[in-house]
Amino acid sequence: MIKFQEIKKSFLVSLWFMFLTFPIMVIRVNPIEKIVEWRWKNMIIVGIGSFLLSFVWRYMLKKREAGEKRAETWESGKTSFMQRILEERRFYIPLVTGLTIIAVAFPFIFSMYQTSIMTTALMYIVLGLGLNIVVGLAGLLDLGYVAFYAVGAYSYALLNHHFGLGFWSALPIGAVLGFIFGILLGFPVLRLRGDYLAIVTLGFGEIIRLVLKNWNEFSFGPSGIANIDRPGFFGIQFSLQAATIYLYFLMIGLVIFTIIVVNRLQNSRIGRAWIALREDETACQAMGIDKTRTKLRAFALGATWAGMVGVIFAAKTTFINPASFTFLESAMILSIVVLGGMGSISGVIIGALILILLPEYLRAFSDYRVLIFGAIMVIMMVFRPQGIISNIRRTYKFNE
Amino acid sequence: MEYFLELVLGGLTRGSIYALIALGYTMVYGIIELINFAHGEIYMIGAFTALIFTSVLTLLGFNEIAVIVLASLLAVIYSSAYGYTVEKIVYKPLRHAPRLSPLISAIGMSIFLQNYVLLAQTSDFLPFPNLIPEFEFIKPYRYIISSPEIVILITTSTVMILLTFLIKFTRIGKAMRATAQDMNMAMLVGVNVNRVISITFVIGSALAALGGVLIASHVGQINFYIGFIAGIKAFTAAVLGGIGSIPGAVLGALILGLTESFATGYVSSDYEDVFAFGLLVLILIFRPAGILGRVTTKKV
Amino acid sequence: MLRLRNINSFYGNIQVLKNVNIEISKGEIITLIGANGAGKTTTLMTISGLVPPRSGEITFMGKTIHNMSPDRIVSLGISQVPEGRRIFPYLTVLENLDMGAFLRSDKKNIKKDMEYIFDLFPILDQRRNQSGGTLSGGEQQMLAISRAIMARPTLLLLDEPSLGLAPLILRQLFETIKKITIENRITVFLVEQNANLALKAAHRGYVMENGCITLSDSAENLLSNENVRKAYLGL
Amino acid sequence: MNTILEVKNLTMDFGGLRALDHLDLNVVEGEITAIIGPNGAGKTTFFNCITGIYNPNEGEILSSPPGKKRKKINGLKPNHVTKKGIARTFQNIRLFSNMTVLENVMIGRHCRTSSGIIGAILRGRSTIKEEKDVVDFSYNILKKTGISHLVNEFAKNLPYGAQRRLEIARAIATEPFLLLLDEPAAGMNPRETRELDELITRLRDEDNISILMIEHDMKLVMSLSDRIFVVDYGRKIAQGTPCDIINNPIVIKAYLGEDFDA
Repeated sequence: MIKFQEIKKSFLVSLWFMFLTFPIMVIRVNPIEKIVEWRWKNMIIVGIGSFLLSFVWRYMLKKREAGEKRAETWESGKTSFMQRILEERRFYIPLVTGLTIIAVAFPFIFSMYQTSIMTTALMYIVLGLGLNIVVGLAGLLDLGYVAFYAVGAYSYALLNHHFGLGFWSALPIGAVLGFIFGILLGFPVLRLRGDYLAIVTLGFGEIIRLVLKNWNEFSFGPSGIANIDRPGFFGIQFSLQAATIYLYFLMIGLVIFTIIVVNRLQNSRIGRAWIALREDETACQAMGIDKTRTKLRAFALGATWAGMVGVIFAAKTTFINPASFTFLESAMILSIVVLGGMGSISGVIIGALILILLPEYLRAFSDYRVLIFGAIMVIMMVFRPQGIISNIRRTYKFNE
Repeated sequence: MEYFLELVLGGLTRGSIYALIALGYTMVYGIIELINFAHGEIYMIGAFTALIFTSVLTLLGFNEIAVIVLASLLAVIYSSAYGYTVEKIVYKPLRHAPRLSPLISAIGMSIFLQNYVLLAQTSDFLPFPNLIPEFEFIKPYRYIISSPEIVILITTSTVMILLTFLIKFTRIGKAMRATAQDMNMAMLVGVNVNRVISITFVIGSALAALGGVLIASHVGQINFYIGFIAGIKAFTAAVLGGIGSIPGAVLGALILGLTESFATGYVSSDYEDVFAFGLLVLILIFRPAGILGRVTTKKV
Repeated sequence: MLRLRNINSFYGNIQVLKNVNIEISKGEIITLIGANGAGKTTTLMTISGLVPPRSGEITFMGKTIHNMSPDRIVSLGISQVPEGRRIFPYLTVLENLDMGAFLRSDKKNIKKDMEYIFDLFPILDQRRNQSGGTLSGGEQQMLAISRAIMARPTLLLLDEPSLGLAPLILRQLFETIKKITIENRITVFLVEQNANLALKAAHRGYVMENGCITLSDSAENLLSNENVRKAYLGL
Repeated sequence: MNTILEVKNLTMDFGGLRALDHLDLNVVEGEITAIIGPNGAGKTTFFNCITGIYNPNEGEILSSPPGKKRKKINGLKPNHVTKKGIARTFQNIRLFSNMTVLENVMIGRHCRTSSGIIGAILRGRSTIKEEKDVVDFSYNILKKTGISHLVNEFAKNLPYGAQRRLEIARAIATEPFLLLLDEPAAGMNPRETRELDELITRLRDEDNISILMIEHDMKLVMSLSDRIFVVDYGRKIAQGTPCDIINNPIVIKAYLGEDFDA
């Protein structure tokens, strides 16, 4: 039974939002032709929508509160359904085999267009996993991640343009440059507190983009660089179709490589130090961990992966310009990590697939894509900060 | 010399608008120690609301002065309402969460609001009517200063004085200062801290809206993205002056305004934003406490 | 007047108060003594609503207060002088006192109360426009107590007023506290580590160990009780 | 009798407040030294100065690990102090709450191991061996501290007493010659305190770790310590064996307030 009180509350919320959205949602003006358009329909939609949503919101808040209480009093021995699937070999092995078959067959079953989209999704998986090292494991909120992506992309584009350097030589160079930029940018700023770090990295990201946009002699300005070579294979150049498939498999390879690396790092001395640093810096230092050095490693490593994917991005689109490297791109990668679950590999993969593929297939959605990214960040933080799949800690067995 | 004067006045104008927005950051930070990432968007919504109501009211046949006053008033009311709502959705449920959480959710809110305006309105730049009439007495000096600049300078300084008065002498002002210094103790003397936080968001948003109206009519065009850049610049100003300090925010904003004015005037206008971002990065690295900020020893 | 019944309070996962029962009648000075970390401060924070209890019941003058917000509880007449004084460091002495009277609107009486306080502590009068952070420890403690008095409480919660004060100042301070509370008919709940001082000032006392009340008796009896001494020095 | 830690003339100011006032203190190898004193006397500040969290305004802190040269350690960063063999616990428990018990202890091994990013990615033989050693070493410490049955629990889900033990376990994983304990018995019940007493004695006798602790539980202090320093208002007001301290009227006054016996 929904109480009268609840209905009244929701009604008030609904009234409030109708008032709040009135100028932006209902009125649209065209100052040049002096036309005003009234869209009263929107007000009704907002009214009904917020009325219903306020019930959901309150219900979820209540559930969250109850959950907090329970976690405090009970031993939290329970793991979620998703975690159990991922932990138990019985489920795990068929799942991996199935995924492998689908991944291999994909480009031969679906069209080039689909394959190309999937490749993009795979790129975001790698970007997400890279950012996950920085944000998820080390707890450093990096809002300028896209800067390193740009470094990778431009280094291939410029090397290719000026010196005709091939994809495979540029890939390690992009990675190294990403790493170097990570160190250079990270060194001065990693002493800063969380929110300052976020803003400074955001500032750095914008500076790099603005420099690329304005420094015509170096980067060809806003018009960007075109006709970048697609990746070849020992000097063989592919047709467009073959190249798409080639790139797809290349990305599959990179995804697997990244998963292995991140997984190994997570369960290593360094990975543990990152997580500990996220939990409590002072205690970490008292344990003999060098704060700055450890953070710098995470930051630079994340940048390395962004640099690598940047090279691939340039090779895939064959055209780049500064407009591809805005703050929104960073925000999108961040929302992948947040949605999937900070620190969780499988979470990030699922997060990337949802956020990149869904808007592609649900065309009606695609306008609302960025809006939804924003909403996801808010909703996840308020109701499920650990993401879809929370990070699982490894357990050890000992025989006495 | 005249060019120099022009740059100084231009810088002060710019700076005083940044100050209006920076105050919101600094006040919110002073109380909940968090950066309100969505603050720039509140300012943008203020500018849009003003634009929308200006057009509507003009069409309805109101005279010029009435349009200016009403549109500004509505912008302030709506921005305050948005600020209030943002706090309730993004910050209040996360009062006891780890710091990263409200940070991310506020970034999310900022992206959401940008796209909300983009989708409900337009992605194009809209021409913003010049609300401020040309004054006669200014005509001889118009190569140095324009009447909008005068209006902006007078409005912002009046607002600053009012705000100082509010913070210094009123009941709510004292409650705000007490909450900023020691939230738990403020509760123990009977301050309703939740209300103080809401009011802080409302006041900050109102100031941002005013800034939005002034700068939009000064620059002459707006779009959904203006909040992002303005937000970062105002934040730079707040940090430059020492975040949490109200006179610091004003000082920082004026310095930033002048820096930008001189940098674009004497160096190059292509890199206008780079100067601001560069300044931000430099302060945070070398003096994160800012000019008037208090350096505190952390307790272990 | 105030009654805590089976109070259980937590900080995060850790239970700090275990089935605490305390009763205070009007006009009494009650003290709660115990070693560091026993849960004394948490008891006060639970009463003031900053650490709401997980279970149990608190009533004040017949009203249930354990689910009220801190500002409501203050408005009912419970003021606290927290541990470490917690003066607003950048507010002046006058403003600090003003904050104490935050919920009152009777300007005339506020003025009168301020004069009363300046009579009691002339040093605060001298420093009225100085910011709170620049006062000495003793002066801060006077200010903290005065600030709490400005709310015209019926129940005053005092948390370790002796902390970091030199013995001479301490003795004067306790004399003044006694004077204020008698003159204004304020009931006092005093939490102290300095057992000797506290028990001498109080009518009754409770002894707390590990979040439990282990003893409660009249102050004289506790003062001569061997167990109290043991609880402190482990002799 | 080798002195392994010498503190001379240590002074620390916060704004106008003097938290430590020309404090002198020595720790002798193989001993359990206790610092007692009323709340707010500056004891934790003292620990923070030794471990590099604060940089003292005046004075010197010299550490001389057994068999090694004497060195000045004030002004070093906290992680370097730990690396030099001085580990600590915190008064308000600071565990890595979302990591398991074993992982918490493994973090303590960080400064005694060396594998880096490349090692972790390649996972060569030496890395695998190091990792295995870390796990075994950490597990043994858990056994020693009596919490090995909780090995895979999240630190945040541990009962209070176990959390205090885990703090100690994590600290001794860094292989210190001197362990600083900040109120190890706070919030423990009598049984847990007794067990703690045994543990601390064992650490000294079996592992040759000298101990400097701040504690309020007098029973524990009196039964454990070889030497006690009494601090009040940031100054040392007395020092000596437990016997000396018990009979020192200054101490009784500082603790219970004036004229307890009156």
